[in-house]
Amino acid sequence: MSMKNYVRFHFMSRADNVSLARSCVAAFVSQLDCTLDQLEEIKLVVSEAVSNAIIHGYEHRSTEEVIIMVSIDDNNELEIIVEDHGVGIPDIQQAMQPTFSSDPTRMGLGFTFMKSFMDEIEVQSQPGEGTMVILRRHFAVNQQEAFA
Amino acid sequence: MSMKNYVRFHFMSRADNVSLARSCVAAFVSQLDCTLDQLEEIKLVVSEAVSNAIIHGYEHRSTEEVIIMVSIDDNNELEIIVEDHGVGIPDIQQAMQPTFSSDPTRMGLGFTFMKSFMDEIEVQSQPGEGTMVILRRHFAVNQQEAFA
Amino acid sequence: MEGKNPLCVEILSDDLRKGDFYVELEFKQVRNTLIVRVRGEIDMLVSEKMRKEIDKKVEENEIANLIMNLEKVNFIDSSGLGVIIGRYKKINASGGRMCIVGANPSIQKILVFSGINKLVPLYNTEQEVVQF
Amino acid sequence: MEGKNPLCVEILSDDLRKGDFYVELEFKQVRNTLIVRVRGEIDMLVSEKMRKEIDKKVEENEIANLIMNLEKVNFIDSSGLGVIIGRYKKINASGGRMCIVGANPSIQKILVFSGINKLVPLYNTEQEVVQF
Ligand SMILES: Nc1ncnc2c1ncn2[C@@H]1O[C@H](COP(=O)(O)OP(=O)(O)O)[C@@H](O)[C@H]1O
Ligand SMILES: Nc1ncnc2c1ncn2[C@@H]1O[C@H](COP(=O)(O)OP(=O)(O)O)[C@@H](O)[C@H]1O
Repeated sequence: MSMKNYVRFHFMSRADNVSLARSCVAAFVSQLDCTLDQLEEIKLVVSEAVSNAIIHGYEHRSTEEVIIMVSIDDNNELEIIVEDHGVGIPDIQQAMQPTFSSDPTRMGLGFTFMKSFMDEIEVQSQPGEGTMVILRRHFAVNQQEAFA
Repeated sequence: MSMKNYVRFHFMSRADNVSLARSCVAAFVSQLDCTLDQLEEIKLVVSEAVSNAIIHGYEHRSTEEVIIMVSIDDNNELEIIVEDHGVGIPDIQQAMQPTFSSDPTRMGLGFTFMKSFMDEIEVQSQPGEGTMVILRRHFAVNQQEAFA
Repeated sequence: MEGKNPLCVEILSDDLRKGDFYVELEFKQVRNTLIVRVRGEIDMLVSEKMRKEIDKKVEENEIANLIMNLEKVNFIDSSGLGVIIGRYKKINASGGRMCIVGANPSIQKILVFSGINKLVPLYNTEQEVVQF
Repeated sequence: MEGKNPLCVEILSDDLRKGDFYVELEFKQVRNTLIVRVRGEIDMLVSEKMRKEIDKKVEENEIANLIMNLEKVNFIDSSGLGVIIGRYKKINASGGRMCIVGANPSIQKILVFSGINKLVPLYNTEQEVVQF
């Protein structure tokens, strides 16, 4: 299927840009005829992936860059790619296990939310190079009214 | 002054991305303590510059890319750069004159709005290479309450 | 422009749906006056479709006067102003009158800034227009 | 957790302002119960500050029980859930009780999904808590 629309965002890795990332992706995704519930789920997923990039990838350094690429194809397939050039993940299998976290103060639920609210998740990572989280979800065509 | 925060957006040059561009820039700018009126003015300015890139720069071709770079420095100076790699502007002076338009169906008010609602405007353009519109506006620090 | 007790001859409605146009038009005809109630944001995405829809209704229904109700419009840029000026020129050329009602303060600012209010008077409500 | 006619001993208020934290906390103490009314979005930006603010109030005022009012919260992610679980662990360890009130359906979904509701019961209103 060919790409219908896309937008790429480059954010500074600042904590106050996480909510900005959520809003911007949600604004793009609302081009699809999706429900408010679905939009909330997308926001959560983006929040988790972007927080991970800042917290784990960049270890809270706020002057690095988080890249988000969002696209929709002709088949209403949404793809969200969140990319950082941070420390990378040494063991992806382990990282994706529910409640696993390398940080004792955190819940280890980020990847679990991403898996649950998206149809597909793919993680590419190289220690020292960075991480790319690819998330996909299919939306039905014309599933609801515009000004509902 | 050093840069406090920035975001760079790469949009497809589709008409339905103009409102997306407005919303995303407004979401970023709302990090500044600005009024709703000021936010409306920023939206208008972004709408004009992005519309110009799509209509004039890319002559309505919807698969090209419009780049928006928005940044805030420590001094609450907002800079918005809207860039296209389209046809370019042969005569910038003439283009910026109020009511001048190369398209008889249009008003020729885009640059006038940009000049009026921003403190500074700078246009760089090369025929055949593209156009870059640089807009700046200063915001006072802490001029209003958060949850007003 | 219309009588005290406006007699509603025809109600036409048109949805330019989100994901398509982000604007909604509702048409109401009172004798030879067309009321266009617009809802949404008027920018380059919707201006061309709006122009076509309004012109079609004007021609099909032998409309002389046009009232644009912008009460539910929360954004307009120069593409949107182009639609208004274009409609004004057509209506004016054939001897009709046109006005805008219900524009919120930030839309009004743009209308005044561009000088459109000198050609197309602004009113607060559709009721108010009866007296002009 | 508190009597029928809640006696308000102290009202403390704290604004974590937009541009800073995007969240607002309002504290109300009724005997040894602290009510925290949260307004905004709970994500990594605010979770650390929230944790500190709440823990400070709990220690300073010899609080046993904690009611988190999420009525005005429109977003929470796993960073926010971490604040709740962390407060629960502390309160629980010292023999107190904790509950959440007023979470909207989409927040409730996240709380149930993560299993937090099994540790920290959910109520609709602060009034309802009186009976538990
Ligand atoms: N972008 C990233 N860069 C480096 N490590 C990451 C990244 N994303 C996730 N991780 C690793 O995967 C673990 C699990 O992530 P997650 O499920 O989101 O839980 P949490 O963020 O609560 O730790 C993290 O603790 C971290 O070790
Ligand atoms: N990005 C651009 N690429 C090429 N030409 C442009 C661009 N932006 C503006 N122009 C030229 O400048 C003229 C004036 O622009 P503007 O004041 O926005 O009015 P309008 O868009 O109504 O024509 C346009 O008609 C066009 O010829």
